[in-house]
Amino acid sequence: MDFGFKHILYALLTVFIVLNYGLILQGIVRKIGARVGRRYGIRWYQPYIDIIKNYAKRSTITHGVMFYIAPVFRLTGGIGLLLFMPVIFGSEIFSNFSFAGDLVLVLYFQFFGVLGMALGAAEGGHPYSAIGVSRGLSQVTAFELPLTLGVLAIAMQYQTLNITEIVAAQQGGFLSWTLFTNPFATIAIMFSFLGAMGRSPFDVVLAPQEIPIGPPTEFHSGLLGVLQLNRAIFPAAKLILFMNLLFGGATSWPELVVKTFLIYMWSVFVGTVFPRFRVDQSVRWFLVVPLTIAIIAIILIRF
Amino acid sequence: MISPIHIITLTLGTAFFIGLLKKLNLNISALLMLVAIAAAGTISASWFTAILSGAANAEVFTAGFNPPYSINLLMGKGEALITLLINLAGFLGGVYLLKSLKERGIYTMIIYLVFIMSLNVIVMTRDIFNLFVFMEVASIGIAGLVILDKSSKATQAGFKYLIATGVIAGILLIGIAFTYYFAGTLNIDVIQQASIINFKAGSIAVFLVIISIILELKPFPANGWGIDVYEGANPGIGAMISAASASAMLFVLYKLAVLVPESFLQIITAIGILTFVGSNLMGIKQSNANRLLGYSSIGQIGLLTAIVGLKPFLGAQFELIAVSILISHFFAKAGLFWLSGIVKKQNLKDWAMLRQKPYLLVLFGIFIFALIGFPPFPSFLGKWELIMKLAHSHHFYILAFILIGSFLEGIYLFRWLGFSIKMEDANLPPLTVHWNKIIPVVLSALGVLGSGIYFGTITEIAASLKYIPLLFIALLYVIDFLPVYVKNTVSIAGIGYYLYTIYPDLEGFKLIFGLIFLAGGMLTLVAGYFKTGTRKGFYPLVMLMFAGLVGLIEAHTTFEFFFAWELMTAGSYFLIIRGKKSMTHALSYMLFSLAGAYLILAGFGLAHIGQSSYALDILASVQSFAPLVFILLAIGFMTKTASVGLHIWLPGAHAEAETDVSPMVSAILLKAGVFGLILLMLNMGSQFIGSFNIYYALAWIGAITAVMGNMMAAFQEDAKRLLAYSSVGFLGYILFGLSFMSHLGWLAAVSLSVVHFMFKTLLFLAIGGIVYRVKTKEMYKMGGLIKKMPFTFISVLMGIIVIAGVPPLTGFGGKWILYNAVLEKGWFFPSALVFFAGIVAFLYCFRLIHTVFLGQLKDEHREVKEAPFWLLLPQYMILMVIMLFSALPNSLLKPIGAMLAPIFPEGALEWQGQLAKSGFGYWNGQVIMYIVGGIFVVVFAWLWYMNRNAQKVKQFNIGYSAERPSLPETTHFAYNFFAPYKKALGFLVSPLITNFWDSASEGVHAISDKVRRIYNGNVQTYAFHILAFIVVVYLIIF
Amino acid sequence: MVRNSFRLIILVGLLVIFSTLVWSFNGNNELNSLAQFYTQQENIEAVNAANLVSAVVVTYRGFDTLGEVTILFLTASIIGFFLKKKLSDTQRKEVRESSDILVTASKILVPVMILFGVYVIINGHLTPGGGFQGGAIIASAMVLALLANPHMKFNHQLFNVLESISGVSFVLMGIAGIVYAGGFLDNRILPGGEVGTLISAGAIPLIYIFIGLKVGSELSNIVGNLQVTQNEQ
Amino acid sequence: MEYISMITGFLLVLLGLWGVLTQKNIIKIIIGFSIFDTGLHIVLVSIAYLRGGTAPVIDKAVKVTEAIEKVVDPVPHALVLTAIVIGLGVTALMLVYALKLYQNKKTLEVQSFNDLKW
Amino acid sequence: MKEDFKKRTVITPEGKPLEIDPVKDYFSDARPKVHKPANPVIEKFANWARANSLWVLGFGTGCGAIEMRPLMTPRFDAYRYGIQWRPTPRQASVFVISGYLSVKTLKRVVRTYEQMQNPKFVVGLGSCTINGGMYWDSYNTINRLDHYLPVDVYIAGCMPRPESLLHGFEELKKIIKEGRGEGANKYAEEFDWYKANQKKVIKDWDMPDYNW
Repeated sequence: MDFGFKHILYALLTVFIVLNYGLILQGIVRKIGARVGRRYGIRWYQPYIDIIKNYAKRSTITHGVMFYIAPVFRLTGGIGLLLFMPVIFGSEIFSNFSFAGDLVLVLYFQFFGVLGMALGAAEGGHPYSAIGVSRGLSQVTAFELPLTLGVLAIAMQYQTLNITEIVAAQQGGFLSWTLFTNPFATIAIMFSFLGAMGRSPFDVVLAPQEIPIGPPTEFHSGLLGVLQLNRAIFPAAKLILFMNLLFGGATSWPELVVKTFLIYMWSVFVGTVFPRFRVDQSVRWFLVVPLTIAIIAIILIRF
Repeated sequence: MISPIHIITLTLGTAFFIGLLKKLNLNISALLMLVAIAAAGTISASWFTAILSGAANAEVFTAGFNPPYSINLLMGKGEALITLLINLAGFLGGVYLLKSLKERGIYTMIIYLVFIMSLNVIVMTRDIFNLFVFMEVASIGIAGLVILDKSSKATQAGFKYLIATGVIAGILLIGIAFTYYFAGTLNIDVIQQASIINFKAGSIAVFLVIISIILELKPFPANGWGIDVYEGANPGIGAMISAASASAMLFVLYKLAVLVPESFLQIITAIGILTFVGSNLMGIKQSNANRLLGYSSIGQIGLLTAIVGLKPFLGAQFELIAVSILISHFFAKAGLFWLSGIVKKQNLKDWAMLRQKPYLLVLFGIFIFALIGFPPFPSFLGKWELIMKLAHSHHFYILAFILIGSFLEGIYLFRWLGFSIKMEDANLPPLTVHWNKIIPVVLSALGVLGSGIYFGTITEIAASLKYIPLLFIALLYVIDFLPVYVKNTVSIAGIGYYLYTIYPDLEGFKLIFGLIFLAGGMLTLVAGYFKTGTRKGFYPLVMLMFAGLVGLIEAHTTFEFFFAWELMTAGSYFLIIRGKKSMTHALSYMLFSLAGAYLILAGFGLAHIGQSSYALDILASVQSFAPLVFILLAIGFMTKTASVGLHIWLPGAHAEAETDVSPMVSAILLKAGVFGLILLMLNMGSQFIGSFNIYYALAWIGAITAVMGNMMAAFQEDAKRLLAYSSVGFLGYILFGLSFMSHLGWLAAVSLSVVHFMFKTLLFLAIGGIVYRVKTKEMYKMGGLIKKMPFTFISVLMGIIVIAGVPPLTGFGGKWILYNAVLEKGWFFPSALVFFAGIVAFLYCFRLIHTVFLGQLKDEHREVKEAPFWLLLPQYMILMVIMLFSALPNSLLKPIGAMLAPIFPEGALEWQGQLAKSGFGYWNGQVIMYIVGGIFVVVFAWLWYMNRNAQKVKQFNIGYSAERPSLPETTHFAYNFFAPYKKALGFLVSPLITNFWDSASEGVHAISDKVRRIYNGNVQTYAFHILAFIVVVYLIIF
Repeated sequence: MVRNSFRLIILVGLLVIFSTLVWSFNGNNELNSLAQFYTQQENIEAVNAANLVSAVVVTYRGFDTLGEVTILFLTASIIGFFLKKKLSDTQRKEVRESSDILVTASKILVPVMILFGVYVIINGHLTPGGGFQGGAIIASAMVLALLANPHMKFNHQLFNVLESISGVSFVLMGIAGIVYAGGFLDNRILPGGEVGTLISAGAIPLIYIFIGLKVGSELSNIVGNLQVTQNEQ
Repeated sequence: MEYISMITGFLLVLLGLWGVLTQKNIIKIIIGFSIFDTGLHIVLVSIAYLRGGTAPVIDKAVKVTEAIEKVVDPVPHALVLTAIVIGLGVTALMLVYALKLYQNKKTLEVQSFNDLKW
Repeated sequence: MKEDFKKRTVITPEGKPLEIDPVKDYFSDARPKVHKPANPVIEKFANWARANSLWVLGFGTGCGAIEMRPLMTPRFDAYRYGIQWRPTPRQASVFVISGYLSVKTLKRVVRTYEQMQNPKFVVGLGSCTINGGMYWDSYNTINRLDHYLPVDVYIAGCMPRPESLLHGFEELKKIIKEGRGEGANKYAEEFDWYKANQKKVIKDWDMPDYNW
């Protein structure tokens, strides 16, 4: 597929939609969390206000070049992840740059932002940032293993690494979703998904009271604004990824909204019920429960 | 031509004659002595050259009657050579001992002369009783020479020697008497015809003769007396016993071997092997230099004894094998004993004194390498041929034992060498060297070098070797006094020119690895410009390693390959040991390399069974034991790729090496193992044991290596060690990829090899530059260096992005191909480990960059400067290549793919411009680069515009819970960075393998210590050993 | 006890080896070919030595004899070197005087013994005996003289010169054999004479004289050296 | 005759070796060695024996012509002569060594001379 | 702690001695700057956002902090007004001085305040921040907060109830929306005066003058 100017426009459109969706999702989820706690909760558009406020801050300090670049890395990672996936199945407009690479690219591109953020956070010189990064990376290595195995099982199942093809294979009724055709892989991946979303019980990385929100502790003003944009885009992109892999993708925006919302609710529910794990606990947990399930998935696929 | 008898008349006559001179003039007597020996040597030499050029053997009849009625002497090729050696040793030893002899008076010169004379006769005589007589002369001569120093120890040793040889001589006499009774003659040739071995008593008589000769060669375990002599005697005398006397006795054994049936020869072989292994085993525990040399001597003689026993199987190569090993032993052992006399200290650790005179160290190194059998020394050829022949004749146990024995020898010799190069020498006295002591050592070093090259030129198999690189090394050695920049330029030019000349011949893998080795070598050498001074001894060693590496590329035969392999090992050993605190690491590197080399040798040997050529492609048509050949060679190569279990040498060796050596030994040297594996797999294809695919095991090994390496790297505090473990891990990926035996697997492996070369050079140079500036390797002692070394930071940043395999940089390509390969192949569980390893790589990548560059700058580093320009230059050259490969991935992958296409036609990537397509997915590196770059630039520009007025603050301006940080040390979170991770998974990196090797080493030492207790120093025990040896061997034979 | 039983076992093992040899030893009913050659008439007459053992020792196996002589020479040298002390150290202790009987008898016997030794040497090629035996007898005479007179000091210088000269002469005669006769140590450089007469057997008597001189002086030297050391105790 | 001497010789050899192996005093060890040596010489001479033979000396009893039938083998005699001299040399040397050892340590116990070992 | 801020001499890797003045070397010595409001239209919009996104620093300086907790509970639920708590001063925009302020805490408060980004707002909670309240004659408590920091809103009471707090925040919002929340600029303009006041009460001044 050729790379044309229209792709940039399409990409901007996707980013715009997903950004708004992500922000609203964020607001709504927080609202839901509040309602569960019998609070009224924030206004659904509060994330917008927060971002605007942060950009409206007049002063900024900088700890150095990497500190400056880190949010850029982070946002690039988020947007890139989104753009390397077909967002809406069958839509040329919302397939964006998925012709540039396949599932492997997407899996690895997640780390682009993570690494950049870690670097910037560390440049701040704040020990809490470094502690947060240490925890974060440790946890990533743990949940990435069952995730990888699950993805391999899926790729093996569909004999392709092309996300579009994976989605295509799941068309034709919800029974042909990976969720039902390959339940073990789905379970393993969905467990890993919990880690990937970084919500409780795997939120020791941020631990606001212990290491004031960990890696981004020194970020503020516009820098924080960029990170907030990413916090809208990145989880949404991840949701889209998991939706594509496991739940048949989406052929239209409403379908996408419904599916991703429900997937997000999975992590919200777990996070609401379970308290926080220590890092070593979560590492062990990922390497015991989801990994075992992933291995079962592989065995089932292979034999 | 002068009759050989005059060797005897001259020496003996002179001996008698200088008795007349007595106190007249010691100088004249000494001169006469040397002249007589020199004359004798000249006679031997003239005969040797004459016989070599076709003259007939010379026979000397005494008393005017023909043999067998009178005693006759024979001067054949062997006799001429051995007498030449004896007289050479005699002359050099005479020069060496000149002072002692003069001090002790004329008697000692007489004894010395008579001793040399008797050895000549022993070699030449064809009459067994005459042999007995002159053996006694030699024994008594040694008994006299041992006490040259008149020390108490020497006296005890001499007494033991006398009793032992007395008993042996008695047994010999009984044997001779009955041989005479049964055969009716004393002449060896006639006895041979009399075939008395056809009945039991006759064979017992011959047995007694032979066993006595063997006992004179000090077989294990009946050799305590001999070792005590080596220890107690003046080293000059030790040299004579070890070099001259042993050569003579060996020749006697060879001479008499015609008398015995083949079953005897087998026993001789067994005894020889037992001696070789046994005495080398005991040598491990020795700390006394002379005694150690004694064990080593006895071991070598044991090997030669075994070779004599193996003569029927060695065929036409027997002479080459025996002579080359003998000559190596001869020169090296004599030289070592003489060196020992110069050093005067007996404790091995005190040999650090040698450093005071670097040329002595060079000599010492030459001797050690000659003994172990490194090229270009003669024993290398000998060992090669020996192993080949043994494999050919299916003597696998012997082959194994010889290799084990050689390895054991390597342990203590290289430890010793390490001591002398690296041991603390603070309290050692100054070393004084007299001309007469140094000349023989130098000459024997030249002798062993020269003979090695001579053997190389006359041997068919070695004729194709290229010596030009070696000459270049010699040139570098000559100009060693010049400053670094001159030598560096010469070296780079040399490599460049060589690459230019061989470039047209390179293709395929050879091209890729040739470029890694040579172009990579030039690149890392560029970094060498940052050094000042002369950097003595560095460049010849570097070139030695590169010569070996290029030899691997150019090799067409297994022999050439092994030759190059050993050169490379030798060069890299010295490079590694140049580092600080690298004594033990260099030793373990050497031992693993040695073991690996021996496995390779054995593998080549087995591969060669039933083949007539030595070409490398015989591996493709191995006749028998193919899986075994494969496993041996693979393990051999894996010692270099540092796969799990064989990796323990690597971290220390790489971490302690010098700044610009680390990339050489890590980024380049390890690829030699990869290249070996590729050659092996290319030629041998898939291998199965039963129905089990060996490659599956390799995949597991690769995967486990990757996880262990990366996990270990994540827990290191030492930056260079971290990089070293990262190499271990990365080589695990490569092995994993290779084990797939598919297009994609190999594509991944080869491209990862190239990439690994690039980023590891980059990182080692970068970290080296930092270490050079901050003088520590502990990462937690650094921090915040980004402000001081921004350029280094950028290269490390790029390096770790490549390691981590994060798109858009080129490291991702390898990962992507690996995924596709896995899906195609279906080995999921090892693959899972590999992917896990890939993620663990993030941990150490981040740690490396965070703890060094980010966080808090330390007090002492506030004025640190950027790394030297010459270290940065190669980094940025590599960086440019990395960016090129990242933006245009097919510039790297397409040629490799094309190269692999004929080997693995199926499953190749399909290229559409920069878009790669596999059966499963697709990847367009260029577009990714553009997209990511585009987004990045846009976001960056926006952010920069937004925050253009940002206030720059300093490192303690952080929101620190309303407090302010006090010290950078306590504010920089770096030590034990992944503590929670260690808590969770630390058990995976418990040093099981290190413990295994440690306990293996302790076990060997313990056995060594137990075994050597049999030598309790009591002469009666020794006599008992001798008699028991006879009885036991008798019982075995009859 | 355990150690000794091991030793016993090994010696029993040796006994087994030796008994096999003895078992197969049948004695000789006729000479083997080598001995027959030596005892053939023409060969006896070629060497012309009545004492066939001497013929073998000095002619056929002359080279062995050279080695033998060398051994003695070597031993003497080693002892000379080994026991050598600086002159200042050689302080003599009082030794007990020898008995009158010994002194008296030695005065008579020593010359007779030397004479006998010379006789044995000179007749080595005719009757049992020869250079070694004669030399040993002469040395015994020296021992006797020494016993009789512990203070006696040998003239080592003289012995050394004798030793060396006779050694060199032996070697030179051997070389002469190459030049003038069939080979090294061929004693036919002198006319053979007739079997059984004193002047016969070529150079054998001459060689025996050198050997005798050498052996005598060497053994005397050894004894003398030992005596010196003994006195130092 | 020859059997007796040969067996005697071998017994002496073993006896001598026993002495060498078991005696603690160096002088006794040397004596043992001498016995061993003597035994060897006897064995050597026994080999030469020709049944009914006489000494290999040409004199009135043995004519030149009949030497080949009458005399015993002269070779072992020559050999034994050499062996004796060698034995003498070795023994002398041993004694000198013993002397020196005694001077060094003032003892002749063989166990005390094991400074060199292992 | 104090010791660590004295000058010290270290040895560089090259072996040369190097004098370190931690206060100078490790802390930025740039004065706070005045950031003038931008274009009025944009500023109006920005002020609306600022007012509706009050990020309160989670720093309880005194006993009044206990009254802030109920704001997070379902009963009062300050979140619905856009009020949230942030753990780091870098990201917070509202600093609530909750009750009495001891001199020792003042040091931390000053430091924290200076680390917040412009625009930033200070809420004095309780009588103690106004006139010292029941601690008016304490030896180690300050009496008037606005001598040390520019206060935007005072909430009187001892203790003020959460309802009062909510009211106070509403007042603050009004102030911000009207563009009067320029405390940060005021602090920068009269920096010397504030600093002098601070130094007057903080006897052992052992930190840099400018806390970024």
